[in-house]
Amino acid sequence: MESKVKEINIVGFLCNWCSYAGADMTGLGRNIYPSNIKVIRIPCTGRMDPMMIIEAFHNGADGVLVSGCHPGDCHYTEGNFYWRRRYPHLKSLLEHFGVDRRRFHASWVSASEGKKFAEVVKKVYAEVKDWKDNG
Amino acid sequence: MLKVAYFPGCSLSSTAKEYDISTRLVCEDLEIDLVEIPDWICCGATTAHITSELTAAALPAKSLVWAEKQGLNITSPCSACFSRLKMAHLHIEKDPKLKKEVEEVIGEKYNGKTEVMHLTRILIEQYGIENIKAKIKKELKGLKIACYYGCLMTRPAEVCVNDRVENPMLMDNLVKALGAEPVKWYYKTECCGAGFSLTKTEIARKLSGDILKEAKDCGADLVMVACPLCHSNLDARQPEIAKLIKTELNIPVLYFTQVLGLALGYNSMDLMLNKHFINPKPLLKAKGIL
Amino acid sequence: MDKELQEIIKKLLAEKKVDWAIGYEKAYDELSTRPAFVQDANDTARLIFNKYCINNLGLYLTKFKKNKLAVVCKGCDIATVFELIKEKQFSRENVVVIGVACEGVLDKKTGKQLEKCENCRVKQPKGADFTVGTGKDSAAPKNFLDVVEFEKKSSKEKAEFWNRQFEKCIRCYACRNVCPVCYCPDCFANRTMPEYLNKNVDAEENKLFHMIRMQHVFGRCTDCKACDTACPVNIPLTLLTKKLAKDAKELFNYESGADMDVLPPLSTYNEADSESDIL
Amino acid sequence: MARIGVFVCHCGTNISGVVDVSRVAKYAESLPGVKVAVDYKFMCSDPGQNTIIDAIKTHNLDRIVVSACSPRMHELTFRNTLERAGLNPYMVEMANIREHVSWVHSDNKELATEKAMKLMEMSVSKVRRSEVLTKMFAPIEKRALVIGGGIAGIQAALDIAAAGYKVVLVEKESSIGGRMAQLDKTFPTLDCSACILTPKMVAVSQDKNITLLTYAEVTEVSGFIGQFEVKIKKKAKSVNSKCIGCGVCVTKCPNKKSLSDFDGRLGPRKAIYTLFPQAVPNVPVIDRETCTFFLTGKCKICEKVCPTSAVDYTQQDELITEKFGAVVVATGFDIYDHSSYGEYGYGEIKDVISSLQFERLISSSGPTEGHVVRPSDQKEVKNVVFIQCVGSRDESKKRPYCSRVCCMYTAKQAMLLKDHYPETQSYVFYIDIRAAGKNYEEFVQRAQNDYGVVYLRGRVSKIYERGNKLLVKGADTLSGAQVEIEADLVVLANGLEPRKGAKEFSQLFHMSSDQYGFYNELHPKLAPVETAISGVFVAGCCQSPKDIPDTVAMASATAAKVCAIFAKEKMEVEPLIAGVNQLTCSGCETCYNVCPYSAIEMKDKEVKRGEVRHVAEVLESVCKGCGVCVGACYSKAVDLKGFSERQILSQVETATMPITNS
Repeated sequence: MESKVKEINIVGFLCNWCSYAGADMTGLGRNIYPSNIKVIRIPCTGRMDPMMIIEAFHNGADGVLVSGCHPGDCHYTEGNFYWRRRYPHLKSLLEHFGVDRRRFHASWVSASEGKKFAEVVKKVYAEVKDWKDNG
Repeated sequence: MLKVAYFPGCSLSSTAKEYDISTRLVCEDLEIDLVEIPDWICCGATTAHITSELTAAALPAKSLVWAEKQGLNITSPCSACFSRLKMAHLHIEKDPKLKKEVEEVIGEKYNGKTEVMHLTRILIEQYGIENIKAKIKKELKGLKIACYYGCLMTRPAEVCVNDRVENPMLMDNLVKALGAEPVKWYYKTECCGAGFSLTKTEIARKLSGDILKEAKDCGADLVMVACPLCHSNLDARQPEIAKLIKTELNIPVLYFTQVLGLALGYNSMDLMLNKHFINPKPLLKAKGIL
Repeated sequence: MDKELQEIIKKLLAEKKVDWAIGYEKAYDELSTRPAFVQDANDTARLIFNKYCINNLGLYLTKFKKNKLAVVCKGCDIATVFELIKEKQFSRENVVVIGVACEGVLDKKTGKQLEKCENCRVKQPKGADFTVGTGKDSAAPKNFLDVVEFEKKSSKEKAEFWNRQFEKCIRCYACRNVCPVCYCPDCFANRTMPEYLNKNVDAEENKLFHMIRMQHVFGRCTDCKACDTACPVNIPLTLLTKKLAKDAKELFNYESGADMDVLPPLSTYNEADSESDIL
Repeated sequence: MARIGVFVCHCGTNISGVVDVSRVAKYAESLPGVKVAVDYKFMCSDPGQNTIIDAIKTHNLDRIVVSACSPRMHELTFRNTLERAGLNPYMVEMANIREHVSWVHSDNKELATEKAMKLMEMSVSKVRRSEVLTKMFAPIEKRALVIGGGIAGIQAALDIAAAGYKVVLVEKESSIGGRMAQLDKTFPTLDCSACILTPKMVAVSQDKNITLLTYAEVTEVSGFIGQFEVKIKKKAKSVNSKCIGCGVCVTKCPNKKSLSDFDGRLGPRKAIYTLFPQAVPNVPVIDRETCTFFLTGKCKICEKVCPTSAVDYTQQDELITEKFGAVVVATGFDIYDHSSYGEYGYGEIKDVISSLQFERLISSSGPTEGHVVRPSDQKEVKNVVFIQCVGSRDESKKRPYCSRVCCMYTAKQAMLLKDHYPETQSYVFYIDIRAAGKNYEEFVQRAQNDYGVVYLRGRVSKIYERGNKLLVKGADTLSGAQVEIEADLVVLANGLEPRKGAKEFSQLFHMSSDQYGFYNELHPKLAPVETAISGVFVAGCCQSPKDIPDTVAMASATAAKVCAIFAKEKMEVEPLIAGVNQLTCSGCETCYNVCPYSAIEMKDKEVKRGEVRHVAEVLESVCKGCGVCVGACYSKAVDLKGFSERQILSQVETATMPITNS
C-alpha cells in the first residue's frame, strides 16, 4: 500500500559550516525537494551523538540523514572523520536490531552544493518511501 | 651451510654453459649447496611478459612455489631469469586478482615466502666478502676490471635490493676483495642493446660499442658481467664492433663466477675460458694469473 | 593447579605486592563457584579454579581502583583487563594478572560448554604476569556463523525477533551490572536530565536501552558473555555482543583488548577510512 | 516556567508567499510556555527588532524564537536585539522557514506551512532548554614569541614590535638572517639580497621592544593562548656581552678544519666564527666540538687576542622560562638533499652542486668571493647545465609537490651567471615553467630572450664524469631528441622541504603537519596563518614552499593576528563550548583522545569530598566548540553549550511528533 507523503517523517542533522549552509544554498537556488525532512542544526558531524539517532528512530522517525563537510574540509579539521567511523558501525548495529538500512543515511554536502542537497533529500525520501511501501 | 634453490635457465644450458659450470664449481668450492629445481620450466623471458601478464607471472610462480615448499630462497645466475622470477613475485604480491588467477593456473597456493636473490647477492652478501677472502688461493693483483651490471639486475629499482640503482657496487666490492682493481666508470648499468640483438643489430652494436669503448678508455683490462645476454653482446659481437668503430678493442669479457674461480685457483679448463670469442688467456698469462 | 594458584597469591599477599586478590571459590554446591576476595595471605586455601568458574573477574577491578590488586583471569578475561587499562580505569602497575589455563567453562543451568569456548584461541592465557597450567588453543579463528545467519533475515523479521525478546526483559539491569566495561559513574539509563530513557518497562523502551548500551560498548566489549549468562530471562545478548565483535573486526580491523597500543575504533580515525555508503 | 515570545517573519513575500505565517503564529500560541506570538513583515528591520524589544518588556519574556531566515544570516542580529532588551543574548533560537521552507517547498503551500510550524515548534522546544551563557574572558600575557630569525620571523617581530608589544625572537644559529642571507640576488628585480635584508636585521637589533635570543632553541611549551609558558635553551656562546664585534679572534683563530654550512660546505670555517660578515648580533661563537681548546685544552689564542676580554670558556648552556600570549612559528626550510638521485651521481660528483651552493659561489661575500669556479679544480666554467625539479614534482622521491621558487631562482642564477661571465652558456632542463607572480613570467622570458639561456623541456637521465667535463644526457621532449651536453658545472634546483626535526618541533605545540612535515594551517583558504592551536601562527616556508614576498606578507599577517589578540584587555571567548560534568566522568580519556584542539586536560581531582578521581576538564580558552568529545563520550559527562544533549533531544522528539491542535 502506498503511504501518503505526509506520513513520512525524516530527521536531518546538518553541520553548521557545510551542509546547513549547503541547504541554505538550495533555498537560494529555489531547488524544490520533499518537505518531509526536518532539519536540526549541529556544529559538526563530530558532535553527532549516536544516541540521538537511536532516539530519533525510537521516537518514530521513518528516516534519518546526517550530513557534513567533505572529508578534509571540516571546519574543525577532523570532526567528520570521527563521524565517518561512527556511521557504518551505527548503521550496521541498527540494522541488526531491525532498523532497515534504507532508513538511515549520511552524506557530504558542501556549502556550495545546494543542488546536491536537494538530490540527497530526494534520494533519502525515495529510499524511506520504498521501505514504507514495500517493507 | 648455505642452501639455496638453483634455477639455471635456458641460456646457462646452452650459450652460457661456462657460466653454469663456473657457478656450480665456485659454489661447490665455497660450500654453498645449490639445489637445482627439478623440471624447472622457462622463466618466460621475453615472450611471456610482452604478451600475457598471467603467463609471465605463472611460469616463474611454479618454480617459486617449489622453492617455497623446500623452505629455500631461490637464485639464478642469469639476469633475465632473475628479473622474471623477481618481477613475477612482486606483481603477484601487489595484485590479489592476479594472485588468484596464478594459483588457479598452477593449481597451488602461492604464499610468497621465498626471496628471489641474484647469485651475486647470494655470494657477496649472504656468503660474505670476508668469507670469500678467506678462501682465496690466488690474488688477482694488477688486474683492472670494469664491472658491468646491465639493466636486468638493477631495474626497476625494486629488484635492486641493498645496492644503488644508478651506481651498483656489489661486484666492484667483490673485485676489490679478490685483489684486483675495480675501474671507476659510468656505464655500469647502460643498456647493451640485447633487446635489439637480432632485430636491429646496429643498435645493439652501437650501444655495446659505447660500453666497451668506455671500459677501455677508463683503463679496464677486462669486463666482468653477470648476464648471458650482456656477455654475448659484448664478447661475441666485439670483433664486428671493433671493425665498425675502427678501434682495436680486444677486451676479454668474463662472467663474475669465472673471475672468482680464477681467484679460487681454478684453471682455464675448469672455468671453460676457451669458450669466449675474445681470448682472455694472453691477458691472464701476462698478469701472472694463469 | 589450585595449589599453585594459591601459592602465587599467598606470596603476593605476604610480600605486600597487592592489597587484595580476586579469585574464585566454591559456592553452595559442586557446580557453583563465586568470586572470592582475599586480603589475608593465610586465607588463600579457599581459592580454586575449575570449569564452573564462569565469571569475568575483570568486573571487580573498576570497583577497587585505589588498591593494588591481583586478579585471576581466564585467557578471555585478560582482554577485559587490557581494555580497562586502555581506558585508564587503572594502571598496569596496579594489577597483577594471574592467568589460568582453561579448557572451557560450563553453564551450570544447561551443563553445556559456553559457545565462546569452542574456538577459543586463548586457552593458554596471553599477557599475564603469572600463568598457571597449560592449555591448548584452538587453531580455528572465532566464527560468526550465527550472526551471519541472523543477518540474512529481513529487517522486519529482525525487528519482530527482538520485540519478542525484549518483551521478556524486566529491565533488572543485570546485564549492565555484570558488564566490566559498563563502569560509568552514572549510567544513561538512570539519568533524568536529559531523560534518554523512560522508566516504564515495555518492549520498545527495553529495546532502546539495549540499543544504546550496545552502541556504548562497541569497540570496548570483549564479547565475554557475562551479560548473556547473567540474564534471568534468557535474552540472547550474545547475538548482539558477537555482532559488535564482528563489526569491529570487519569495519575497523579491531579486536577489543588485543593490542594495548591501538586506540578503540571510535576514539581515532584514518584519513583513508571507507566511505562507500555515504551519499 | 519559561516565558517565550515567537516572532514570525513574512520577509516581504519571500516567506508569506508560500507559508501561511498567521497560522504559524497561531500554532505557536498553543505551545506550552509561549506567551506571545506575532507575525511581521520584516523582523530584521529596525521596527521589527523593536517589536521584539517591546514584547519582551510588555510580556516579561525571557526567551525568543524568530521564525525567519537562516540563523547563518541573522542569528547575530537577534542576539544583539536581545542584549539591547536586557536579555541574555543566547536565549534566542531561529527557525529557518525561508531557505529551508518557503524557497524549497513552494510546490505545496499546505505542506510548507506545516513544516514551518514544525520547525518553529522545534525551536520553541530547544529554546526552552537554553541556558544563560556568559561570554568568557581570559587574561593575556602581552608578549609574543617569534621562533625563527629568517625573513619571516624578522618581519613578524618588527611588525608586532611596531605596534608597541614586546617580542622575543629566538634563532638557533648565531645570527638572524636565515636562508635569505645566503642568497646573492633576488628575483624578479635582481636586487641584492643582503642590501634589502641587512637593514631589517639591524632594525631588529635596535628595536627596544625586541629581545633577540640567538644560538637558542625552544625546548618545552605548555599552556594555551594568552598564557603560553615556554622553556628556551640559550646555548653557551663562549663569548660574553663585552664583545664589540671587532673580529680579531676570528682572524687569528688557527683552526679552520671545519667547513662552513652557511657557505654550502664550499669553504672553511674557523672554530670561533660569525655566520657571515653582516651577522646580527655581530658576536662570534665558539663551536665547542671543533675548537682546539675544548678538544685538547690548549690554544686559547682567541682569549689572548680579544681586546675586551669577551671570550669566556666557562659559559654554560642556560635554560630560561618565559610567558607569552601568542607565538609565531617561522622555522623555515631545508633544501632537498640530492644524494638520493643516483642519476645525478648520488651527491658524490663534486661539480654537481645544489642551488644554494651556487648562490654562495656567485655571492661576493661567498667562499670564492663571487667567482663561479668548479669545486673540483677551481677552474672557471663555460657551459653550465641547470636541472629543475630535484626533489619537487617527483613521486618516486615522495615529493610530488611543486616547490614554487625553483623555476624563478634557476632563471635568476642563469642570468647572473651571464652577467658575470658573458662568454658562458647556460642550459635549463625543466618540466614546466611555473612563473606565476608579479613580473615573474616576464623575468623568465628575459632569461630566454635577452640572456640566451637555452631551455630544454625534459629530464636528465644521467650525468657522467668524462675527463674533466660532465656529460649530461637528457631528453628534449619538444623536439623528441636525445640531448648530450658537455658541461663544466651542473646546478640542481633542489626543492624545498621542512627543516630537519620539524615533526618533533611541531609536537612541542601539538601542531599538526602534512605528510611531508609542513605545518598545517587552520583552513587552507580562510585561515592560512592560523593553526589548529589557538594563539599559534605560522609564517613562511615551514607551512609550505613560498617566495620572499609571500613569506613577508604571511609574516605581517601573523603579526596582525597577534596584535589583534593583544589589543584586547582580556580575551573574549565564545561560550558555545564543551563542559565536563566531573561527577559523571569516568576518566576514560576518550574525549582527550579525540579533541582536535587538545582542549581537554586530564586531571586527578577531588570531585566529591574525599574522592579523588581521574577526570577530564575543558580548557575554555582553547575549546572551539566542535562537540566531537560529546559525540564520543559514552558516560555522557561532556556536553556542549548551545547544542546540549537536552536541546537536541527535545528537537528530535518534537520533530518526530505529529502537529497537534492545528
